[in-house]
Amino acid sequence: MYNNLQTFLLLAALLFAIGLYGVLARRSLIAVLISVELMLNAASINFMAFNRFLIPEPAVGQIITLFIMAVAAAEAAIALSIIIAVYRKLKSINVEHVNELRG
Amino acid sequence: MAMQFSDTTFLACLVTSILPILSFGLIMIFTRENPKLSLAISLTASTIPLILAWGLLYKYWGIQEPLVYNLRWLYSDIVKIPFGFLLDPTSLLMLTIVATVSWLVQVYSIGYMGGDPGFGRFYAFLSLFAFSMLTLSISSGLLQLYICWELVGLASYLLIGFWYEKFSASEAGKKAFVVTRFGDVGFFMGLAFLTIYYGNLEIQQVNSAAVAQAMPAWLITTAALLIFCGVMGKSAQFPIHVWLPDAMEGPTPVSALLHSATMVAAGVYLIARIYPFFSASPEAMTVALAIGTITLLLSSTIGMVASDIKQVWAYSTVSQLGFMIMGLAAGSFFAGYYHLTTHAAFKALLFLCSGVFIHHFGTNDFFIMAANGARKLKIPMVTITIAALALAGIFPLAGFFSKEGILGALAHLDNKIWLFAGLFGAFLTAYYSFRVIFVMLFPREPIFQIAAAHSHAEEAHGSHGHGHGHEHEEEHGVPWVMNLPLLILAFFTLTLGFLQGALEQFLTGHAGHHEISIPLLVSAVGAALAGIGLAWLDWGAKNAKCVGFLSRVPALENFFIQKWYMDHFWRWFLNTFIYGLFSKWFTYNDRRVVDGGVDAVAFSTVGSGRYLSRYQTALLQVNLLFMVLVMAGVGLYLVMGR
Amino acid sequence: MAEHLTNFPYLTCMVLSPVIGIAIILFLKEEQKFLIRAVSLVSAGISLGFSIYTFVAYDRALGGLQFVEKYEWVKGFGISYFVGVDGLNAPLLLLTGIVIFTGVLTMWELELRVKEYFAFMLFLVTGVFGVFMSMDMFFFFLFYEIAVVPMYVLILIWGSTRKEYAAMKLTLYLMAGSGLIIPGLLLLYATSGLYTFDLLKLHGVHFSPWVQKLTFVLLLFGFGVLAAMWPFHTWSPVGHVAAPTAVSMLHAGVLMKLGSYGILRIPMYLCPEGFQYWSSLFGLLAICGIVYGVFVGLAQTDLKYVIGYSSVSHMGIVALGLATGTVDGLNGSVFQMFAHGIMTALFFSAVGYIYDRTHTREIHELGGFCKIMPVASAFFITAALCGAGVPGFASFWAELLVFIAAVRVFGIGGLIALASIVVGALFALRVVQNSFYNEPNPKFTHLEDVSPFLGLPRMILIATLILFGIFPSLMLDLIKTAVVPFISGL
Amino acid sequence: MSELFSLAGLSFLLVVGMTLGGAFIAVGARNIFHNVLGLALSLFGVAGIFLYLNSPFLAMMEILIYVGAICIAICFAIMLSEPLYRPRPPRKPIKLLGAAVGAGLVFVVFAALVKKTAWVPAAMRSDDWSVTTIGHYLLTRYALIFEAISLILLVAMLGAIVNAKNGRGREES
Amino acid sequence: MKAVALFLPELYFLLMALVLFFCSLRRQTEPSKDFRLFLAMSAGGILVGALSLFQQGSLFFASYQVDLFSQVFKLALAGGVFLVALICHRLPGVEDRFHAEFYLFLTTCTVGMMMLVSAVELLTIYISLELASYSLYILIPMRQGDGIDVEAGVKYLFIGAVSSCFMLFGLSYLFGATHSTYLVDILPKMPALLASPVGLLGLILSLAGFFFKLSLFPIHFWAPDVYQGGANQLVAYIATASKVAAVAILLRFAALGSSYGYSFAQILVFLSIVSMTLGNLVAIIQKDFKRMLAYSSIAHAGYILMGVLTLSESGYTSVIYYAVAYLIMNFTCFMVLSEVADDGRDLQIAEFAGLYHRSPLLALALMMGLFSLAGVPPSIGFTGKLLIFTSAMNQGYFWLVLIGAVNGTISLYYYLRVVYAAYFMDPGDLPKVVPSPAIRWTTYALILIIIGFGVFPMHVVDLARTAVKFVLYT
Repeated sequence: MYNNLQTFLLLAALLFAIGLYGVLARRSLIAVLISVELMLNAASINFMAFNRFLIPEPAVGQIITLFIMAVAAAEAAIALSIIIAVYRKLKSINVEHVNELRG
Repeated sequence: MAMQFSDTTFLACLVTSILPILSFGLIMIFTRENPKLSLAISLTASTIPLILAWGLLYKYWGIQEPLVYNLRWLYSDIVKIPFGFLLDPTSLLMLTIVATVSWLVQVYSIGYMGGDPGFGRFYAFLSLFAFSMLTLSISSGLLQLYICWELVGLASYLLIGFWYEKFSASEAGKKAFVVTRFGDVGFFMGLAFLTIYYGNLEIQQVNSAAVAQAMPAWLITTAALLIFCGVMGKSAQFPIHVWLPDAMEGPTPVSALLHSATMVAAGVYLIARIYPFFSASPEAMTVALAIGTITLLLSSTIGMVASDIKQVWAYSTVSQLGFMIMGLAAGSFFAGYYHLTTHAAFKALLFLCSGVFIHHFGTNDFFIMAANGARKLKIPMVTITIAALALAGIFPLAGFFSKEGILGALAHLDNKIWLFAGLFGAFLTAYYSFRVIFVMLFPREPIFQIAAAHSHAEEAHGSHGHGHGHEHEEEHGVPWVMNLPLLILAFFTLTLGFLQGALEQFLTGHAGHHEISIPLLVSAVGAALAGIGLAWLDWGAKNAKCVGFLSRVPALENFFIQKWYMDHFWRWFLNTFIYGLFSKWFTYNDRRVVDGGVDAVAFSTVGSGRYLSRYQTALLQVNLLFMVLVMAGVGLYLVMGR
Repeated sequence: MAEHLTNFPYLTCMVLSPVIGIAIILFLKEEQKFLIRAVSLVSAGISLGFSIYTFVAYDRALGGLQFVEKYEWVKGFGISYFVGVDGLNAPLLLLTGIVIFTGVLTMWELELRVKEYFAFMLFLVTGVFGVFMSMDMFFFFLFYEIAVVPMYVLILIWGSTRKEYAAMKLTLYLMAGSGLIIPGLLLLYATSGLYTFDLLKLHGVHFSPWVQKLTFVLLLFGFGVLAAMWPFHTWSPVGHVAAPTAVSMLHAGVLMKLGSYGILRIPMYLCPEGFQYWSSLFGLLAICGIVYGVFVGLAQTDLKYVIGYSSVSHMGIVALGLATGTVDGLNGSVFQMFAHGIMTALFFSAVGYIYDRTHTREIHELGGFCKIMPVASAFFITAALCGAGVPGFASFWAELLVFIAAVRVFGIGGLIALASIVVGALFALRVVQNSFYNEPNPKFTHLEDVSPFLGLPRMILIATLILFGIFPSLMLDLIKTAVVPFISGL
Repeated sequence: MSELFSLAGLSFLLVVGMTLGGAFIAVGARNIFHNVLGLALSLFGVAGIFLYLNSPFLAMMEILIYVGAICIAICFAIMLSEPLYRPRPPRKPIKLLGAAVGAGLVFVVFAALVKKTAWVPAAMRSDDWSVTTIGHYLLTRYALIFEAISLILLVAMLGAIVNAKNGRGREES
Repeated sequence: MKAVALFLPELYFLLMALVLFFCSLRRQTEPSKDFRLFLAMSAGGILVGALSLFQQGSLFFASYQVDLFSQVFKLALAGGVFLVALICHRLPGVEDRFHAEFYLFLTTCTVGMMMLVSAVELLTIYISLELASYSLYILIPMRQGDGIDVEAGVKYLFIGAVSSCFMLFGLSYLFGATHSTYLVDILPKMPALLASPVGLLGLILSLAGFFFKLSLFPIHFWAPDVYQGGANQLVAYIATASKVAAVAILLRFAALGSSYGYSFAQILVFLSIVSMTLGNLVAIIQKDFKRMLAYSSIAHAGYILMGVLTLSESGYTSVIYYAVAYLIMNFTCFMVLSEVADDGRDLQIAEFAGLYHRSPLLALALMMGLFSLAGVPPSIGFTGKLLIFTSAMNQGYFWLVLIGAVNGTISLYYYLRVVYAAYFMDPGDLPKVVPSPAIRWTTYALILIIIGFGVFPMHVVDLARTAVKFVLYT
């Protein structure tokens, strides 16, 4: 089972779906960010799985994953700073309270 | 083509045709404000054609082979319109008639229109008319004829509406133009059919082709009937005769020129012009005969009850035109055409005489004229009586011979009903014309009462028949420029009758050998005399009650006074169909349906924008969900579809 | 069609003259009104001169496309700058020259935002000239749009009566028409396999029937919008009413011809089978337009609306002539484009003068204007008579040819259209009677008549109408040189 | 099936369970701290999966970067922002349903894709899994990206500072 | 040294970022100094871009391709930055003390985009894209405002994050199916994937990231909010330069789908149609000028995609032309916007009232820009649009062209509303606008370019045509 590519791909898809659900459903901006991290991880798993089973050079997938992590870190930093800015301005981090722009 | 320009006959035709239009242009552009100069230009431009026309008539008296000259005017593909002249007896005679009458009218108008602010304009329009009518009479092709025909209509419109400040005048002009246009469209359709299915509109060739049966019969009948529509319009035949009586709103010389002698005769002339073609279709001839007859009777009856002198002559014109058409349709080319000729003389005379009275008394109502002493104007009174006698068909005046000719032609027909109708018409004609004459010549006591009543009514309406009453000229009597044309026309009225044989020789190429039908002669003269006698009993006799015999049947009299309700019919037709139904409905449709549809598209575009903007919610996650769903949809399509 | 190159760029000069005029005007100050007018007049005059020259110098015996200039433009897309004169566009170039020249003279008294006005007007004219002379579909369309868009500005600033609505409606409507034109043109371009916009080259291609049918109907409706073809005409009365005088002149006089010329030049030229397929629909719409225009015009009370609807009707005649697809019909149609252009320019310029003085265009509020301003009235009455199809004016010949062709091709339909000219006469005379005849309205009796200077442009127009009315061959022989090969190529 | 009950199999199940369970907690729990803990749990699971995918190095990095850095950062952010005692409005079932449908559809698409595709391994596969190679690649083939990522991180830091300062500065003024 | 020459524009902008970074470290704020520095350096950027226009080569182990295609876009980007720099002379939307940072992030974003247009390897593409995005994420909440800036920032961030997750997933599938991260290696393997959906789906998912940049349906939701919420100068940048980069990478990437023919194109056809229709329809009812332009950019994304999906030389050529055209005409509108909104506020369309009286030149520029966007000749927008339509028609997309053309009409409606406001509405007591000489000359230049390159497009088209040869491998 764990030698089967499809297991990992499905796992990643499931993780992605869970993350997506979080993004779509959660009200706290921080929870949304957490969900985004899950989705990024799902993508990492995908890359790693392909790397493990299909790819000629195994280093490539690892490096990609590594970079995704770094990007995720940067993204988290930026997102958190913006979330804090939101909180300071709107006194809330509920995404449903961020509702000025429409139409 | 260069050859043509060295040909004197051609040049004469060209000058005859072109000079008046040049005069029109010159006057309209430059000398409109200067009466004297305008008059000079216009008179020059009508005298030269007069001389040339008589010269041509003289030169080509007895001509056998027609002369044709053509210039290239507009040559498209099928449609080829040359500008050309066709000289044959038919056209030469018409040319002379037109040139003469229009010259006379121009001379007469010097007096009649003197002092009018639009004097220059008047002469310009007369010149335009002269151009169109002269060119019409010598046109070599039917399309050229049609064009002149339209221009005649235009000139008529302008001249009728000459006193445009007057509502009735402008209305009458519009009516004349539109109603004749109605017929002209038929004319044009006929020409279109001929163009398309025959291809050549040279009058000569159309005629000979019809005679030689080179055209299919259906085409001849269709085209002839359609062209006859034009004739009905221009020659004021039932049921579109209604414009002509109204056209009397124009100055009287105009009535004399256009609406009695020349323009309205154009229709009859057209039939004469393409007589071989016309007569190739028996159906068309029958229709023309019927319409001519109806017109004759209808308008004669109306003439019996009118009190406006110009109206009487107008209806008389209508009826005589019907009579001419009867003559032509009965198969006698000469009879119809000859009546046209004589009618031109005596009817122009009638109008010009009436014009003198109108000018003098400032009213159109002959009862008022009579009461004011019309008989004191000697020359006009004499000439008008001569003309009336001619109109009634009394020997030896011109009308007698021509009428006799037509009745003779009618007598040749199998169905005698046409003959009786013609005789009845002659009776009526004599009655109404002498009604006028007797009233004016021997005003009796009741006349003064009627006149008083009429003048009250006129004042109540606030209108004067003339609109330009020149009462101040009363002491001057009648100027000679007005008398001269009367005398000349009276001369023709007296003499034309004796030229019958010569004219017939000229026109038809063979001498008239009339076996004089005594019963016919007797009945014709008898009908005329009966009419005059009845008129004497009703109006002229010492103790006449001065009411028409018709008053015993008030319903009928009223029917005639209301002009057979034809005006009402057309007014109703216009209001109900043209304005009420089509115009209104189309306008509604335009605003609501067509434009509304366009606006609806625009509004729905904006509306859909408003609707779609609701998907751009302020909630991040709803937007994200939408986006994810679309992506998933695309994904599903790709995954499942393959 | 034979092409005859020229050694002097007459056409380019004709189209560039207004552009240079604009450039100069842009450097002038708003206050230098006289200079601005003079510059526009001169640049319009130069164009007029060139258009007269090409009209006169066109070698009728030689035929074909003359004064040709041709340069590669964007090679990769097969676009070239290709202009030329033949019998179809020579009259229209002349028309444009005359109308713009008289248009500038007509607006001589304008005081409001003079600089922009003349700049925009010259801009529009550039487009019109360009469309008429282009033999390359790309440039054709480019100029077409150039001609259409300034209308928005011109109506909005100098217009009257519901101008915002009218300007927006007109612009959007015409642009919607372009929305149909682009796919049509590009379909031809793409399916030809030549990847060229050159009309003459495309003419050599035999397009498959469905392409022809599709393209023809697209272009028919696309150009039909500008030609005020029924039922796409509703912008036209509204727009004419709102537009200032000279713009109405240009618009009804010239711009609407772009539509009908477009139909003639592109879809009919390139898609003969499409034309065969749709010609009865085309004819039907044209007949509807003719009949509809006169009846609706009969019910209008605003002078400009009346003229607007008469334009609908007269443009219907143009379309009818095209729809017949015969030499006579096309001759008449092109002739009618010219004649109607001049006539309607005269109409609008006469009405414009009266409106400027009285500030009303209600037929019933006017009255007796023949007494008050005889010259101005004479202009209007002349136009009205011309519109009623009286012989002696250029449009008579055109209508004659078109109707004969229409009766031949469409039978009853042609007869119906023909019959409607009775109503047309009623329609024209009704206006003349109500506004110009009868008793003068005392409110307006103090007004002055047209001065000789302002009368000049109108006189030019009348003179043109009469010149070609009396000598139609001057025009027709030229048109024929193009129409006869055109029809034989169908 | 036997492999499932081997040690490796059981521990794999454990890892997957951690991943998914953690993920469920991360998106499902109502307390934001539980979410963070769930995320950490899930990330540990992912690290385990990386182990199964032959990359202990990456597993380590995962724990270091994600669990070590990101989760802590999130905790700080939570503390800086919304107070936890604030009453939470009730959930909206429609929204949750929508989210579930969206996520579910995406999962269906991916799952179908995975199932339908014939995944073909490369013909020639190297078995060089050493960290050395990764390092080597990072400095050669991926040198540009290596630089770029540093720029990204710099930008992120600067940006975080600017945004944070921005907020405070405004509050003071 | 050759490598340095090839990498020159990026290096230059990196250097510029460094300088600006040091500026941001200064203790006292000197906004005007920052501005002048930024302006001068961005002007130098154009020079550098022009100098390296005809460089050609490959860097970093073939993951970085320098060719005419990329250099054209880099030049356009440098030009875009310079233009944006021009209107930063007043930057009221951002606090004075952050001006240096503002410029810094603009520069880093530009660096990211320059890398993006040259990147030919999946990871490089991803990282460059993120670099560009992150800089923008930060820039948006930097605006002084009443809360809509952070709202826009949050929305931008999360929509971007989700779309880049999708993109990453798509990239992973491509990676797995083709075993490579190099576009040149992936391309020949794409035909082998025809049987399974992975190639196509992977490609479409990967494109999601670029769609996001291009604000194409369905990833367009950020655009109106960000346009409205961001500082005017920043939005000018997002609307012009960032679009250009997205177009470049979209062209490069979409070429991968050429072996799929219509089955690939039909998805794009769908997106293109929906995008332009939706954008145009919703733009009609907008009252905020920037928001309207946002919807117009959604519509324009549809037009651009129309050229992309032809996957043909002429289509690509016209897209390049149109991208440059779009940069110029859209920038013209934003320039007028930022000049009129001198205190950095959002501008309602009604606030353009009487602009003709307040500043005739800007009114003219606005009209030219809007007409060009609407595709009215003689303008660069008209020519571009017509070229795109032509190439789409050449590939047989008749209905697409028809819908596009009808959309052009709809779009004219809302552009005309702005023109109407500027020219025909009463200015009331709105103040006069006096543009600085620099802006005046820029305006002249822009008008000249809009008309000049519209009427004489051949040089740009020829350049684009040559450039296209480097991306369209087929």
